[in-house]
Amino acid sequence: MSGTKQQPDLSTALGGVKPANPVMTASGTCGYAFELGDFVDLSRLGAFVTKSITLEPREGNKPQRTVETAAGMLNAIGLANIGLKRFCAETLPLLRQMNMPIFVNVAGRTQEDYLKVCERLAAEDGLAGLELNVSCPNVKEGGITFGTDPQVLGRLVAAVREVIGSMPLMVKLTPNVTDITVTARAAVDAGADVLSLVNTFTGMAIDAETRRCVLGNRTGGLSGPAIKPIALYMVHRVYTEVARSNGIALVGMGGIACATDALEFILAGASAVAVGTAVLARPAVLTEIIDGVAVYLQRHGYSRLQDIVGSLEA
Amino acid sequence: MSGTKQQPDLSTALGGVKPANPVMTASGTCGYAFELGDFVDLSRLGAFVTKSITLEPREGNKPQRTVETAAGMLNAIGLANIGLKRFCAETLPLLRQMNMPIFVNVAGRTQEDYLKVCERLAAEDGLAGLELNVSCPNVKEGGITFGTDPQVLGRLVAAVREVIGSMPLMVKLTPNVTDITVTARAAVDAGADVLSLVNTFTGMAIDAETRRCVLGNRTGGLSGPAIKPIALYMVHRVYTEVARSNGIALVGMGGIACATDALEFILAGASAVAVGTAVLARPAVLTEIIDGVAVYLQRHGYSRLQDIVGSLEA
Amino acid sequence: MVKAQIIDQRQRGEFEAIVVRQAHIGTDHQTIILRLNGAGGAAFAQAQPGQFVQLACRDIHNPRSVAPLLRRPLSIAGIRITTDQTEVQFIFRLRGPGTQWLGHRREGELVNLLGPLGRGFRLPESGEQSVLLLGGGIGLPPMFFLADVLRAQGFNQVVGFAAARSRESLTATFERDTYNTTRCTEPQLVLEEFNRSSTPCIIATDDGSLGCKGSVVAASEAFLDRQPKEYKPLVCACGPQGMLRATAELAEKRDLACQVCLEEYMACGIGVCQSCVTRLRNGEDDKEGSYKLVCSHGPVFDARRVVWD
Amino acid sequence: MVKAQIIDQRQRGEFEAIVVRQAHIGTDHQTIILRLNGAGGAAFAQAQPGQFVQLACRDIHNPRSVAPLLRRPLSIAGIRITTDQTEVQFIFRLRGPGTQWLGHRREGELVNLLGPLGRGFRLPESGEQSVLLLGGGIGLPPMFFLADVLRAQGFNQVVGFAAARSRESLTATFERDTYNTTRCTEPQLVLEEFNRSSTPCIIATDDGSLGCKGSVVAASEAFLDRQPKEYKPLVCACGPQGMLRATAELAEKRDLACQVCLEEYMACGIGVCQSCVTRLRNGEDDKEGSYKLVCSHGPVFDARRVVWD
Ligand SMILES: Cc1cc2nc3c(=O)[nH]c(=O)nc-3n(C[C@H](O)[C@H](O)[C@H](O)COP(=O)(O)OP(=O)(O)OC[C@H]3O[C@@H](n4cnc5c(N)ncnc54)[C@H](O)[C@@H]3O)c2cc1C
Ligand SMILES: Cc1cc2nc3c(=O)[nH]c(=O)nc-3n(C[C@H](O)[C@H](O)[C@H](O)COP(=O)(O)OP(=O)(O)OC[C@H]3O[C@@H](n4cnc5c(N)ncnc54)[C@H](O)[C@@H]3O)c2cc1C
Ligand SMILES: Cc1cc2nc3c(=O)[nH]c(=O)nc-3n(C[C@H](O)[C@H](O)[C@H](O)COP(=O)(O)O)c2cc1C
Ligand SMILES: Cc1cc2nc3c(=O)[nH]c(=O)nc-3n(C[C@H](O)[C@H](O)[C@H](O)COP(=O)(O)O)c2cc1C
Ligand code: FES
Ligand code: FES
Repeated sequence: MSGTKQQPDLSTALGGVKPANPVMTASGTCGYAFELGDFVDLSRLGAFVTKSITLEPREGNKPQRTVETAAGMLNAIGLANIGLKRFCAETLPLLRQMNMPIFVNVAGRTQEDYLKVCERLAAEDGLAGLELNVSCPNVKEGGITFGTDPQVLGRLVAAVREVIGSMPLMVKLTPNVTDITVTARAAVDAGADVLSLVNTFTGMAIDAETRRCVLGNRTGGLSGPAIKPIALYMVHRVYTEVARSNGIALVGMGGIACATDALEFILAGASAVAVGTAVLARPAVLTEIIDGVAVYLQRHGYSRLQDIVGSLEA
Repeated sequence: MSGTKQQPDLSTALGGVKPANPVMTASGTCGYAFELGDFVDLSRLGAFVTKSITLEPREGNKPQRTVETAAGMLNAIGLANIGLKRFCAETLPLLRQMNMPIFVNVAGRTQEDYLKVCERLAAEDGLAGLELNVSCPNVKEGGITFGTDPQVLGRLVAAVREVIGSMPLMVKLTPNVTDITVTARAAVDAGADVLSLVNTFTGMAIDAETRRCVLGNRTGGLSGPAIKPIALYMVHRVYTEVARSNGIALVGMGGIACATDALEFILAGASAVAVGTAVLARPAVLTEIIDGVAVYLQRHGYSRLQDIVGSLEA
Repeated sequence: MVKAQIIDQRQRGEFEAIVVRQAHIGTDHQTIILRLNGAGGAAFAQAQPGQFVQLACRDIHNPRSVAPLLRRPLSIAGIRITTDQTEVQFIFRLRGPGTQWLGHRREGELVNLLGPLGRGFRLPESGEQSVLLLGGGIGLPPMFFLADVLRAQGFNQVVGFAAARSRESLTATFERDTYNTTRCTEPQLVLEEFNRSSTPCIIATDDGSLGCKGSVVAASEAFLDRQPKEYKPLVCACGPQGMLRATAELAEKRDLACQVCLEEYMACGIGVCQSCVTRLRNGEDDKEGSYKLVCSHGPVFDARRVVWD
Repeated sequence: MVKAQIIDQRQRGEFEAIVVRQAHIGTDHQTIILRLNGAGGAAFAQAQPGQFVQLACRDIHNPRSVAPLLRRPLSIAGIRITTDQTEVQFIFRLRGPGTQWLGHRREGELVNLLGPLGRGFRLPESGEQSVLLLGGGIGLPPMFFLADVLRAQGFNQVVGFAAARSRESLTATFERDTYNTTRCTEPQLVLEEFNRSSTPCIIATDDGSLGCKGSVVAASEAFLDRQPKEYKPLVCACGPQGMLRATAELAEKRDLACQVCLEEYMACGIGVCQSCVTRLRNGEDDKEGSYKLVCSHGPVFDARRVVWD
């Protein structure tokens, strides 16, 4: 701890990737980036994470696709995306022009799907790494989510590692599990460089007047400030029980809406944070968080962000 | 569906117990009832559920024990209670005077603890039934919560059933599991008459300024409107996959704050609802919900609450 | 015939606007006028009819203010441009927490918004073209703005149609005095918001408490029946799904060009979340269509492309 | 010496109160006066110094208004009773969303509260008894109410001590004109809220910007030093933990009876949730004590029973 008033060093490390600051976008909430350009200075982001890409284009679920809840929202977008081919042809060239680490988030319905997408992306230039969205139902195993069974998850991660060589691999954990350290460990043991957490919690909204589900898909994923206390707990547990001892960096997310929220995740053990729902309400929150983290470090006399990662009092 | 304008029949059925209406208190949020007497007409409640009772008196955790979060709160009371002996001697006589079904919520750290408490309570007069709080760490099995492992849970429920004979038994499921239908089924197979869900989600709050956990216990349980979408989903899943086919009634809870919330749980499959956090903010919400449910039934032309339980469109 | 209006996307942004007027309309609605200066003023000076804003209905700069979490979309109901500022009008129905919050803002307070968003109506090239404007409920406000712009661009064959459930729930300011109920099927200058562009209009209410009883589409069909064969107006409509669909069918039947302004539940309003999809045909033969984003590809679409559900 | 005041619990309840006055105090505080009629008025006419209310700092009747979710505890700073209504005063520091919401209530608006809650100060039986009132920060307001009641019951040897970080952050209205800084260690009639009961007071600020520089406990000790040996006042205190502990130690040392009003994080405020525990000794030998609820067993406790952490 030093009393320096210099601009603190916000850079961080995510399994070989070195973002200039710890603030990233959460997959699926920031499109392919350029949509946000009028509302926030994208060049300042630590890293960008795309929405989930699948092998084939996906239409997504029928509307209503989102609904606001108390301090949160449910989404059932259904992984709508343009598919690997168009993504590589149309979107990647644009993303490459952004001067920051780009992570492509990959989703699939079978392990083979994941592998094809990952293999192809690993061959592309200019990507910082991949993020595996493992909150998808595995159609070959009765629709159980990849990310809830440590065996299935471990196999998937190991197979992806195989096809992408040394490309940085981030695995995004689902919070819909009894013990998130079990799936965290499975991902790490199978070759994940970074863990990101949490994805959304499965939830439901009902319209009592019509006696129907509000979402076209009936269920959706809960995100936003409502889930922050649970997400923070999971990040801290994964940090103390899995990540710290394995030298694995964490990306924390779930309800972050301001610099203080981001700092809480960093103190709990996250080397970087991702912001999702809050960006939908206000894209500029991304850069405000970067500034707020810097102010905090200065006020508390730290010269480097790295010095406070995981520094929550035991 | 009939166009009657008579006062609808709000009575419901919980494994042999017949509350006059579906609105109950959630364990731990309404003390031993009389504390609320100045703020709400307790005589109107469908049923009362006590805070958790343990074999020995418990001091509970060190403060700070609760903290507000976005549309929710964390609590780490630590099962503070006067213990079985004083409960039977001092509290039960008072509770018996209330003219409604009383469920005593039972907690423990070992299966033997639970059994001793349940056996003793089963011998008491004037109780409608027991609710098992299985969100407690099992000190004999490495601190894993009773309610997260279907085997451990099944054993516990079967053993309790053994000592309480035919007394109505409600098992309160924890939401901190990968698949709540698995634990629900385990409880039902082992002899539960009613399932109540959900208990709180484990979470954490951090004070970034002091870099410490806000709660004396570090972690706590998240409740309140924030969790409603997840709780609603779990109630609906347990209803469609476990309860309906087994003729098991559900008590739904998690974030209920008004009649519409209660109706959503009822449409999702709950035969009754419990209100917790919202009572801390406003005890009178309990009777307002009863009234609101009656108005809804009338407006939609139903003469009996039972007709809409689980009637969410498939 | 229809000129694509290229929206300069760089003109969009997040702005603070100051409340300059707040007034009630009937029992269910309010109108609010917001003033923007600087970049915001410039951006909104370019706004097109059919475009909307995403209004923060809470103190969005305070992270502990969490409800309502998401912004609320509102159509622009009119703009007034002076040299250094732009006033933007909205008309909204009081529904839930968002519109209630907005309804409580007092003059001088600040409101945060994103905009102008989406693609608006594509105006015909020639001012000779006649235009029918159909607005139902909260679909009326963008029609007022469209009428203003058409008038400013020299269109003088514009007729408005305003639908409401009843007299009291009309999303417009009714100038009672001038209204002749015996001639309710003739366009008249009776709504203040249409009046400012001298656009005559016909009112239809479900209960007949004002104007023609019945649907606004029936009223417009009756109106069309009374016109000469050569009368081929462009039809622009905004309102509930059912009304838009009926309008599109009417236009189809009579071979009229038709643009509809759709509404879908939105989270972001700026094209990043994929909430607000609707099915659009990509050609004559494409019966099923594919999902497009109402917030950024629309909200205004050629009616023939819309797949109604 | 000390008479237990039995609070009639049936007098408590949930009430709507109307805002009759809202004013700023210094830079950080506001005072609000609420009026209650009927049962509410009757209940608060019985309120005791040291009791508090749980204020809903949102529209608690609207289930979609969720923040702040829990009520906020505020001590009663004074009451004024007329035949058919009771006015209740609060003084609060602007901190987070709850107090900010409250600070924005305008005259005529309604506020929902539970109260009066908890057990207040136990007053001595004889009006001969001298009393010292020590209030620090947001612990001052209940002292004003206590001074009022003591005065009304004929106590006329009451001296107040008011602590603040600085002149600007004093939780009271300073009557500048009458203040003689050279005699700052002498009780003077300088705070409006103590003045109404003609209670002279001594002010201590951390930075010395008003009154004595330093702690209010040191100031009261200096004051005690100047009194005759027989002077054995009852000490009543409310404020930050550190101040209360020091006060308790001072009282112990000088063998003075002492009651302290504690603060703990509360969720319900009515004894159902077990949030607000503090350790209390159950006898001379009980060093460790056991948890008691501040909201219902307190907030006022005999200082000798408190286990300080
Ligand atoms: C492009 C567009 C333009 C609109 N223009 C206007 C207008 O000019 N005047 C007007 O009164 N209303 C307009 N609306 C509808 C307006 O957005 C909703 O009335 C408003 O969001 C309701 O918010 P609330 O918090 O008051 O009510 P809530 O209780 O949150 O919602 C009430 C109902 O409004 C609808 N709604 C809520 N949120 C949204 C949303 N994000 N997107 C779409 N519908 C929603 C839903 O059907 C919901 O059940 C427009 C909607 C869209 C999509
Ligand atoms: C019995 C009692 C009497 C009080 N009397 C007064 C008074 O007369 N005037 C006054 O200004 N303040 C008083 N307080 C403190 C007051 O309750 C808090 O300042 C208020 O709750 C802050 O709420 P907020 O939303 O503005 O800020 P928040 O940001 O929610 O809280 C700011 C800080 O206030 C404290 N706080 C918040 N909620 C509570 C709570 N439920 N219980 C206790 N502390 C809390 C915490 O330390 C928190 O960090 C009293 C507290 C208690 C327990
Ligand atoms: C509208 C929306 C779309 C999302 N789409 C994806 C997605 O495509 N892939 C993915 O891994 N996560 C997706 N998420 C989850 C977020 O990336 C993030 O994990 C979650 O929302 C929690 O963060 P938040 O509370 O900051 O939103 C989506 C979330 C939202 C709200
Ligand atoms: C302060 C507090 C104390 C609680 N204590 C208990 C308890 O002793 N036993 C138990 O089974 N559940 C306890 N709960 C959980 C509630 O009974 C309920 O399951 C949970 O709060 C979700 O409902 P809600 O969102 O309506 O509060 C407690 C909850 C709160 C907020
Ligand atoms: S509302 Fe988010 S993409 Fe349209
Ligand atoms: S605050 Fe709930 S018991 Fe005291």
